[in-house]
Amino acid sequence: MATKILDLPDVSYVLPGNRSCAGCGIGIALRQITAALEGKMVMTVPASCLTVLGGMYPVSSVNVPWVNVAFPSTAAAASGIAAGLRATGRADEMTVLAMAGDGGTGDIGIQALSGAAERNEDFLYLCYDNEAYMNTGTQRSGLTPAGARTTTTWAGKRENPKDLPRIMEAHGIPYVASTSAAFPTDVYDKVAKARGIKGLRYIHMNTPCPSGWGFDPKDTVRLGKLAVDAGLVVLYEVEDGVFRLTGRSASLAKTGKPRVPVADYLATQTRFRGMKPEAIAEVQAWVDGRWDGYVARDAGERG
Amino acid sequence: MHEIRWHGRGGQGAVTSAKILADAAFRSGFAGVTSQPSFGAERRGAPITASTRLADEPIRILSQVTAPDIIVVLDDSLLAVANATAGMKPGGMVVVNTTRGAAELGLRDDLKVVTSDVTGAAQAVDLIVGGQPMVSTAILGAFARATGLITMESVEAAIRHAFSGSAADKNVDAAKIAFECTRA
Amino acid sequence: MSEISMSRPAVGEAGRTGEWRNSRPVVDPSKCLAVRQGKVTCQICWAYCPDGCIAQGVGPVIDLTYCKGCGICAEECPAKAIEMQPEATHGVCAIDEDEEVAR
Amino acid sequence: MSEQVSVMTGNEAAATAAKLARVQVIAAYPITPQSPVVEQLAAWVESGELPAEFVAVESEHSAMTVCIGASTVGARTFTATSANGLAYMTEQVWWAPGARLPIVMCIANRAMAAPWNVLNDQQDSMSVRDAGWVQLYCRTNQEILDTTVQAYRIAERLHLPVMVCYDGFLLSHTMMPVAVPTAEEIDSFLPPFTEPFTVVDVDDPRNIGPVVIADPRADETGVVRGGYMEIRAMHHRALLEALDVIVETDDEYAAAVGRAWGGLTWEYLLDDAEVVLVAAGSLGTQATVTVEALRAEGIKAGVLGIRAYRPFPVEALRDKLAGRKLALVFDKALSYGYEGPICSDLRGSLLGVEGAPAVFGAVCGLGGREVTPDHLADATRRAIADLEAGARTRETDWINLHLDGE
Repeated sequence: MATKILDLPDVSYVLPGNRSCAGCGIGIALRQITAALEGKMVMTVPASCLTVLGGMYPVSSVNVPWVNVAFPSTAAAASGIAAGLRATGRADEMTVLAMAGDGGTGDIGIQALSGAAERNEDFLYLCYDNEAYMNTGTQRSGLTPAGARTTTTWAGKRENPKDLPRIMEAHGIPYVASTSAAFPTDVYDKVAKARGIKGLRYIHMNTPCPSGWGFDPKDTVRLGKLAVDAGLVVLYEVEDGVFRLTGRSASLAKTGKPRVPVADYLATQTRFRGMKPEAIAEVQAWVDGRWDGYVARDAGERG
Repeated sequence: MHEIRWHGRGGQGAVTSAKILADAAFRSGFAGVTSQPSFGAERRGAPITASTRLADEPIRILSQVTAPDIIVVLDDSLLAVANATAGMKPGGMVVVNTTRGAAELGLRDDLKVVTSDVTGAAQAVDLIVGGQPMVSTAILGAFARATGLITMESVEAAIRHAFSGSAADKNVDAAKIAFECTRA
Repeated sequence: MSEISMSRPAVGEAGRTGEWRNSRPVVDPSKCLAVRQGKVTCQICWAYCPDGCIAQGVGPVIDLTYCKGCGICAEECPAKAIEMQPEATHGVCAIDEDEEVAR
Repeated sequence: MSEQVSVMTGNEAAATAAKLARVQVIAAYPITPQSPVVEQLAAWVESGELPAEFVAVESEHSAMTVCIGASTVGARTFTATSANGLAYMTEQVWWAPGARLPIVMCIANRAMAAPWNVLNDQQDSMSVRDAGWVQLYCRTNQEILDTTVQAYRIAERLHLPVMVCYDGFLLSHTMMPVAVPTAEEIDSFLPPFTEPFTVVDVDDPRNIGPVVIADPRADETGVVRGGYMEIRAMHHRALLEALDVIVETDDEYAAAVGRAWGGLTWEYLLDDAEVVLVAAGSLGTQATVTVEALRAEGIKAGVLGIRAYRPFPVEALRDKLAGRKLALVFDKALSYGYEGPICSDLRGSLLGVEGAPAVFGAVCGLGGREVTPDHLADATRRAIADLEAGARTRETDWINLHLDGE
């Protein structure tokens, strides 16, 4: 059973008055990630927006153990922490959570992550995908969507983003999931489930960013949901190789309700301003193809 | 040498203001201009500062301005929050974006306080980004009026150098309104 | 002096972030579902607050010391019980016209 | 039980030391000439002879990162690398000491590419001398074993990582007799690591290694904590403290095991020497042969070996070199565009010292270029001739260099 908002535990490990931007999607999700792990965790965090949220020495904004690590090294650091906890007999005390952005995961961090996944290291990796290097001022990453203007793609990025959850799935790890910070209950459920699994668990989380995407901070949740309704972001999980759509994406598929046109989503953010109709049509076709694949896979593997 | 310190919030564009001021001042005849942010990972809304120096000869100091002749405050709440007037030289000038009058701000008696509703000026021309009125260029109108150090022509030229098309027009219009709304 | 950088948790690491706000959330209890039903229900504003500034309860209690004024609570409230009100009113030359013009 | 003497390579000596130190987490990535170290450790972990976590990472960057992660939660860690592997992990080579983690890493010294060359010089570890590690250079396989064990004691007392450097192939792959201390001897010398600076505890959550601003800043109780520069000053202070701790550790090891290695420096026929050959690692061992030959010619020559390169033993070197005529420094590395690193450091430390010798530099052995005691003797004779011709400074002498193909 999916958790409902009223069922979410009334605990808080993320402290108010932290350094994140107003309306930051990470904050919404991090509250539920830490809650799902009941604070019995140690995070590894590379240089990123999350580092800033975590606070500047000597004050921390988060009430859980947290280890800052170098940009490319999140998954290797988590491997080391997991090994160190086993070696010192403390592995049962806490879940190791590696948490990095899209650049830290899919670009500079992918080598360490792939290595850790191949070794099936025992930790949970959560990628908060805000679709560019936001902490350094919105430069493109390998996960920036086509059409998005960044400070290194002034005319809009030409390429589609790499499909990181699929790359992770190809490693044969026990759990891969896709979620969105706009669905805190979905985040909570997936982290709670992953917590009970041994080996490398990977959760990919779409995370709207008001300043980098160019929208009013009040719209973080609305746009996160719109991305799911448009099929740009798909909520699913792959458990021991078996795929299933979850939450809003599952209902979308089940009801066959028409998806929100991609153009409507793109129109909400200044980063897509000036995108040509042909470019939008290309993105729509790309989304349609992917969506059909997800729906077919869901129907096929659900059995 | 005129030492100017900016007080803004992440996302308000204090660093942009400082840059454009340097350009405008150069265009107004200052041979030495520097503008620099205070470096750090500051977020939208968090207090930040920037430093600008204007002189008739090249500037050789790159440290942050700690004893300003002028402070420019992009948001009157920063007067209290950021202790904006700290270190100001006696008789210095405060240029502040506020809807309040100078007397209401409760600043040191020796300071010359000049106010302008720069946010109102930005809103008047719909200069809003991400839901936030952009006061970074408009405040230069108030600065020009208050200090007389730079001309509005040079402000307009510097804005048009930094922005293009309708964005430049809006920014110039906002600066002009802020110029008109400046009070001492 | 500490040998390494290692922080302890505390509220308000970035200061009183409520001062970052342009507009503040104002609750109309008569519209709030929880208030109207007299029990802890809905809690959508609590769940979506990125800063954990809203306490659970019969009607939201918002910590304005730290609320950054993002407005997500107002946007997501199904009963439209929260309204974002500007912290200051602005207009073209909103200041008293009788004041001395600079220079 | 007493020590058993086995004939083994330098790499085996390093692996044996890691086992004796009861390392808990080993991160391994292959590179010549270091690979046999982690191969041996893998075999011991596999057989159960060494109860440790063995993490076969996908890169050297991750090897150091695994050590960083494991050390942060209090585990005793080990890794080893060479040349490009060390360069690839450089970001983390800086991280480990900045985070004050007592990691021990063996370096089988090898030339840096390009061009590719797997043979010995000391350019790799010399290039990271400024990162804030303790760097110790070994001259025999026995010293590799003993120094690697000592390294844990030094590291854990000071909360600093230690690099144990030994010459690739010349030691790493060369068999020599090595006395292996008993587990009891080492256990009495090296207690378990129980007091890391880092706290990872769900009941006392800390944020480790966050951004530190330039200036001091108050904590949640109002106590002002240092900024970046204060934290770095503490780090520097710990390295200077290592000057004493390295010596004390060598003494304690002698008490427990019966062998010492001179602490910061070592010497041979130095007492009355007028000409002092200075070198680090196995080159110093070869220089001892050279000075014997030179003394037969009537030249009063001796050897001063650098065991600790970082921290740089300034006082010890001043004491031992004041009053000599010439210090000739043989470097197996180069700061391109200047001179050998040990030569520069030594000259700097002697500046203004009364009775300081002239300091001449020589570069040798790059990329495995043969360097024999005869080469060192020839170079010494040239240096003496230059000195007698009145030179007080001189360009770096390149030994056994054949630019014209002769």
